[in-house]
Amino acid sequence: MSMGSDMYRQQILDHYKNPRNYGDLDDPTFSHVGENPMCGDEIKVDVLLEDDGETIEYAAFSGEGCAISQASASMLTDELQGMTLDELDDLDRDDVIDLLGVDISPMRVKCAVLVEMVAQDGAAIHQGEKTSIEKTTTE
Amino acid sequence: MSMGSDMYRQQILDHYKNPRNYGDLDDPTFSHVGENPMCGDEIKVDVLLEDDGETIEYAAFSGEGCAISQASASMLTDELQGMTLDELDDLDRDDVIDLLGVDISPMRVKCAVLVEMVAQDGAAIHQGEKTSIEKTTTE
Amino acid sequence: MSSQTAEPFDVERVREEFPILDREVGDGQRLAYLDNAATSQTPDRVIDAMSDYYRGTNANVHRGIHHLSQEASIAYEEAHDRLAEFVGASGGREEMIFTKNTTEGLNLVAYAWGLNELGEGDEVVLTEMEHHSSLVTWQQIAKRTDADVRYIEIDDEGRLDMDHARDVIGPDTEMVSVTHVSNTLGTINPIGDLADLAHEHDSYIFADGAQAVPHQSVDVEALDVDFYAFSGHKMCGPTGIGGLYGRKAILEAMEPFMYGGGMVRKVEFEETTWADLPWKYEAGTPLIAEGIALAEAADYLKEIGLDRIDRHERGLVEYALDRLQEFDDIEIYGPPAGERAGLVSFNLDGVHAHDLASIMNDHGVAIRPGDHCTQPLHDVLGTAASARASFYLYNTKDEVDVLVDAIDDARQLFG
Amino acid sequence: MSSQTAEPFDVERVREEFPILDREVGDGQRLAYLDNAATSQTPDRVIDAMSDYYRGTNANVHRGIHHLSQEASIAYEEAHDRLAEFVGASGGREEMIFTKNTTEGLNLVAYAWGLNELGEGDEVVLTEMEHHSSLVTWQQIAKRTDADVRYIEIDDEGRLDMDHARDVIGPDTEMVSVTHVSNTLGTINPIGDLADLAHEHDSYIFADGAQAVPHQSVDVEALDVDFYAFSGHKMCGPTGIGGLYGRKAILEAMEPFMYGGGMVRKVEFEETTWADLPWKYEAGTPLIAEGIALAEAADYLKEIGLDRIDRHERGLVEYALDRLQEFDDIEIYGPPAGERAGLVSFNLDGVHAHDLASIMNDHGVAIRPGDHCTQPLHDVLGTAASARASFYLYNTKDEVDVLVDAIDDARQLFG
Ligand SMILES: Cc1ncc(COP(=O)(O)O)c(C=O)c1O
Ligand SMILES: Cc1ncc(COP(=O)(O)O)c(C=O)c1O
Repeated sequence: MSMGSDMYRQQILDHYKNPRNYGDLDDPTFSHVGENPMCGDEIKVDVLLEDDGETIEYAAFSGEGCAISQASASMLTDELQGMTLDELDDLDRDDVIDLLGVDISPMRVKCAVLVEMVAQDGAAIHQGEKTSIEKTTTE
Repeated sequence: MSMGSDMYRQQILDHYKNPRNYGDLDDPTFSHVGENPMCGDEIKVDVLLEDDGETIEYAAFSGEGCAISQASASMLTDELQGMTLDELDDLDRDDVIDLLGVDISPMRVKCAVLVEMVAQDGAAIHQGEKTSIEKTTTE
Repeated sequence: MSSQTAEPFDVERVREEFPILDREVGDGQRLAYLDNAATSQTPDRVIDAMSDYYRGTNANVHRGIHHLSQEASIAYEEAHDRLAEFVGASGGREEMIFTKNTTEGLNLVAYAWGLNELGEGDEVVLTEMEHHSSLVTWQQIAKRTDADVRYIEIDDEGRLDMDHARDVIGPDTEMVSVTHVSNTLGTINPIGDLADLAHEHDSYIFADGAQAVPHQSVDVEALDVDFYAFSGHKMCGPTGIGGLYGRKAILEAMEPFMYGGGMVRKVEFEETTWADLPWKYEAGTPLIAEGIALAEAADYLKEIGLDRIDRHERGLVEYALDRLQEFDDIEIYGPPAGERAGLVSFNLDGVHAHDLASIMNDHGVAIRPGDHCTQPLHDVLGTAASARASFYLYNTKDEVDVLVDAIDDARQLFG
Repeated sequence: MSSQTAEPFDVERVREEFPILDREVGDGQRLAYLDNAATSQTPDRVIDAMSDYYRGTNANVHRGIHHLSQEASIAYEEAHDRLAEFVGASGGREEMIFTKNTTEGLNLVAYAWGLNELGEGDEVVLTEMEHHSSLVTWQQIAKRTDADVRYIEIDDEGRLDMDHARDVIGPDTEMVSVTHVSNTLGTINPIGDLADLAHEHDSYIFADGAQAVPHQSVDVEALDVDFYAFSGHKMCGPTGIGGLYGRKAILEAMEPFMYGGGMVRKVEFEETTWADLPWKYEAGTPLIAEGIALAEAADYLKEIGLDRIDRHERGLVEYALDRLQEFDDIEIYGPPAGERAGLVSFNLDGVHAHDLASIMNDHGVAIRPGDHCTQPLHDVLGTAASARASFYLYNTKDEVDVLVDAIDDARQLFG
C-alpha cells in the first residue's frame, strides 16, 4: 500500500491552483453542502439539470479545503457534465480515486470523496429519495 | 520475601482451634469491634482495666474469621494482660507478627493485625483521643 | 461443527504458548494456575503483538497523516471489526466500543442511558448472582434516578428461578441486566429467554459476558441482546481493555458517556456535536496497543476453536466435581456438572477459604478465596467467602489432582 | 540541581533505547518523529516491563492470596506510590488514581464532583486554549447542571490574559480547569497564580498536565492545585493509562465515579460502602500491566532527568523557531522562544496543513496537521488547521533541518 507518496502530481496541483467550475450557479436545480471535519474541508455543489430533469447540464462548486478535496471537486464537476443522475448515483469512491489518477493515502480518502458524497446526497434529496439533511459529512 | 509457606505452624493452629480469652466480658471498661473486609473477619475486643485506669486486667475477644486473625486475637489478648494502655498504643504491626512467630504473607498481614487495630482504636476512643467510630476496618 | 473443532486439542502444545505456566512458585512448586475467572494468562503471540506495536508502529490514531499514524489507525479501527465479528455483531465496528473492562461497559450504559432515561417508577431487573460491577452500578444509578432495582432469585442449585423472572420482569421494567455465566456458581443463564421476556415488556437487556466470551462461542444476535460486555484480560488478552457491543440504533440515539478528543465532530465554546459510531463513545487517546492485542487474542481463541475450549473445560470441571464430591466435608455451590461452565466454588468444613487458599499456594496451586465480587450472592449462600477453582484451555486433570491433594493437606492440618 | 542534571545528555545513546526511531517509512526515508505531543515513543525497558509482567507475574490484584496475585498486587499498588512521588504528591498512593488517560481524569472529576455539586449560578472557568478533553467535558457537565462556563482569553502571542483571568474568576467560580502547557501554542500557564486566584474565591483548580508531566519536573504541591491529570502514552509509557492526582481530603469527601468490583467495601442488595483511597475510584480489574509499565516510564524519565529533558527540548524549539522565522510565508502561533515548551504550530501560506503533512510524510517527517483537539482555539487564531511539530528527548537538530527542507519542498510544489 502506498502511503501518500506521489499524491501531489502535476494534474492535482493544477486543478487545485486553477479550479474548474468554481463558483455559484445563478439558478441551480439543486444545491447541497458538505464537510470533512478531519481537514476542515467545506464544499458546496450546485447542479443545473437539463429539461429532462435527468441529465446534468452544468455543475459548479465552491468552498475551501486541502488540495485533494479541491482538486477532486474540480475534476468531478467537470466529469458530471452530461451525466444522468442515475449515473451519478452509481459512482463509488474508487471512481473518484481513478479520476484523480494518483494513489490516495488511506487517511486522505475522505478528502477525495467529499465532493462525490455531496453531489450524490444533493441529487438524492432533490429526487425525494433521501430526507433533507443540512450538511453531508464524511465522518 | 516468603510468600506464605509455613504460616500454619502448630502454635497458630493450636490457638485457632483452642482460642484463649474467647467470649464476652460481663462488665468491660471498653469494648470495640472491627472487620477485615478481605477475609470477612469480624472481631470484638472487650477490655477490663484495673482501678488505675491504665493497666489492662483482662482482655477477651469474640467473632469469627480465618485462622490467622483468630490465632492473632487469641495470642494478643493473652499478651495484653498486665500491659498499660500506653504500651498497647506503642505496639506496631511488627510486634504482632513477631508474636505470631511465623512469616505472614503480605496479603494476610491485614488478618494478623486486625485485633491489634481494634484494641488500639477501642483504647483511644475510651481515652477520648479518637472520636468514636462504629467499626475499625483494615482496609 | 467442523472436523477440526470435533477433535480435542493437545494441551501440552497449548501450554507451550504460555511461558508463565512453567514458573515455579514458593519453594520450587510448579504453578497450577486455577484462577482464570479472575484473569487468564497471556500467550506469547498476544504479548508479541503488543511489543511489536510499540517497537514498530506506535502512534496516535484517527487523525494522523503520517505513516505510523496511518498504520496504527488502520490496525486499531480494524480491531473493532474483528471483535465485532468475534461476538457475532454484523454491524462491525459501529457496534463495538472498546472500554477498559466489563465494568466500564456497564457504567457506560448506566450513565449514558440510565442516568438520562430512568425515573421514578421505573425498574431495573438484576439477578441475585450479579457481579458487583453490574449490581453496584445499577443500584447506584437507580438510587440517583429514584428508580427501583429488583432481583431475580436463584434456586437451591444456583439456577435462575425463571418463574420468578416472569414475575419480576413487567411493564415497569426498563432494563434487565444479567450475567451470562456466573463467576461464582458457574451457572449458564438462559439469556435468549430473558431477552424475550425483556423485549415483551419493551425493556432493554444487557448481558454481562465477562465469563462467557473467553470460554464459549457467543453470538449477540442469536442471543438477541441489546448490550453485551466483556473483558480482554479474561480471554488471553491484555489488561486495560474490554468490549461493549450495542445495537447500532440504540448507540446512535444514546447520549455519549465521557467527553473529550476523538468523540467530537465540531466543537465550539458553547456547543459540541458528536463523532460517528463507535468513536462517539471512546473519549481521549484510546487503548491502542491493547485493542490491537485484544484482536490478536480473539484470533488465537478462534483458531484453537471456542467449541473445543468449551469441551475441554467441561471435561475438567466434571472431573473436579467428581473428585470433590468424594468428600462429605466439602460443600459445593452451583448447578451439577453438565449444566455449568468451567469453574467450581466450594468450602471445606472448618477451614476458612483464605486459609485454604494460603495452603494451596504452598502447593503451587493458584485459586481464589473470598466473595468473588458477589457479596450479596454469598449472603444468599450463607457464607462470607468461598474458594474458587476456575479452568481454561491450558489446564489439565493433573492440576485438578494437585488441587485435591492440597485440600487434603489442609484437612490434615486443621483436622 | 545536581551536576548530572546540569550536563546535556547524549541523544544518540538515548535513541538506542527506542528501536522504532530506526524505522524507515515510505520509500526508505528515515523516520523523523516530531509528533510527540500526540503520543511519545516507548523505550525498550518500558516495553520489557510489560512483557515481563505477562510472562512472569500476570494475575488479578488486590484480593488474591496466591503467589502471582501477591506479586502483581504489590507491584501495581507500589506503582501508585511511584507516580505520586513523581509529581510531588506527598500523600502517596492515596492521592494517585490510575485512569486510562487524561481525558478520563477530567471526566472523573466532572462527573463525581461536578455533576453532584454544580448548579445554577455556579461558574466553571476554562481558558480559550483548553483541549477538548477539558473544554467539552466541562461544557457538557455545566449544561446538565445549569452552571455557566467562562473562558479566560489569550493575548496576541498566545499567553493567558491574566487581567481577564482576574475578571473572570470570582465569587461564583467553583472550578478553574486549565491546561498547564498548551498542546497547540506551547504556552506554559502560570498555574500557581491561577491556583491562588481560584483559592481566594473558594474555588477548586484542576490543572491538565498532559503536556507538562512528560517534559518538565512537576510538583503538584508547589503548584498548589487540587487536581492534576496526565497520560502515560505521552511520557514514554504505554497507551491505556494515565494518572489523576487529587488532594486527599477532597478525594475522601467526593462521591465515586464508576462502580464495580475493587472500589467497594461492603455490598448488599440495597446499599454499598466504598473502599479506601485510591481504590474507591478504580472500578473493575485495573490497568495492571499498564500501571506497572507507567512506573517504569517515570523511573526512566527521572533517571535521564526532567530538567535535562526540558533544556534539550527548549534548545530544539529555539532552533526550530529560528529556522522557521527565516521565511515570511510561515505563520507561527504561540509565544516567543524562551517562553514556550518544546512544540511549534504553524501554517505555510497557500498550503493546507493536511497537504503539508502529507508532503512531510514523503520525507519521513511525522508531524500532526489539524485542530489538535483545540477547535475553539483555532477559531480564535482564525484558521481551521495548523501543522504542529513537537519534540521530545530523542529528537535532534538534524530532524529540524529535515523538517525545514520538507517545508521547502512543499513551497516549491505549491508555488
Ligand atoms: C493539553 C492536553 N490535554 C489533554 C489531552 C488528552 O490526553 P488523552 O488523549 O491522553 O486523554 C491532550 C492530548 O491529546 C493534551 O495535549
Ligand atoms: C461475571 C463478571 N462480570 C464482570 C466482571 C468484571 O470484569 P472486569 O473486572 O474486567 O471489569 C467479572 C470479573 O471480575 C465477572 O466475572
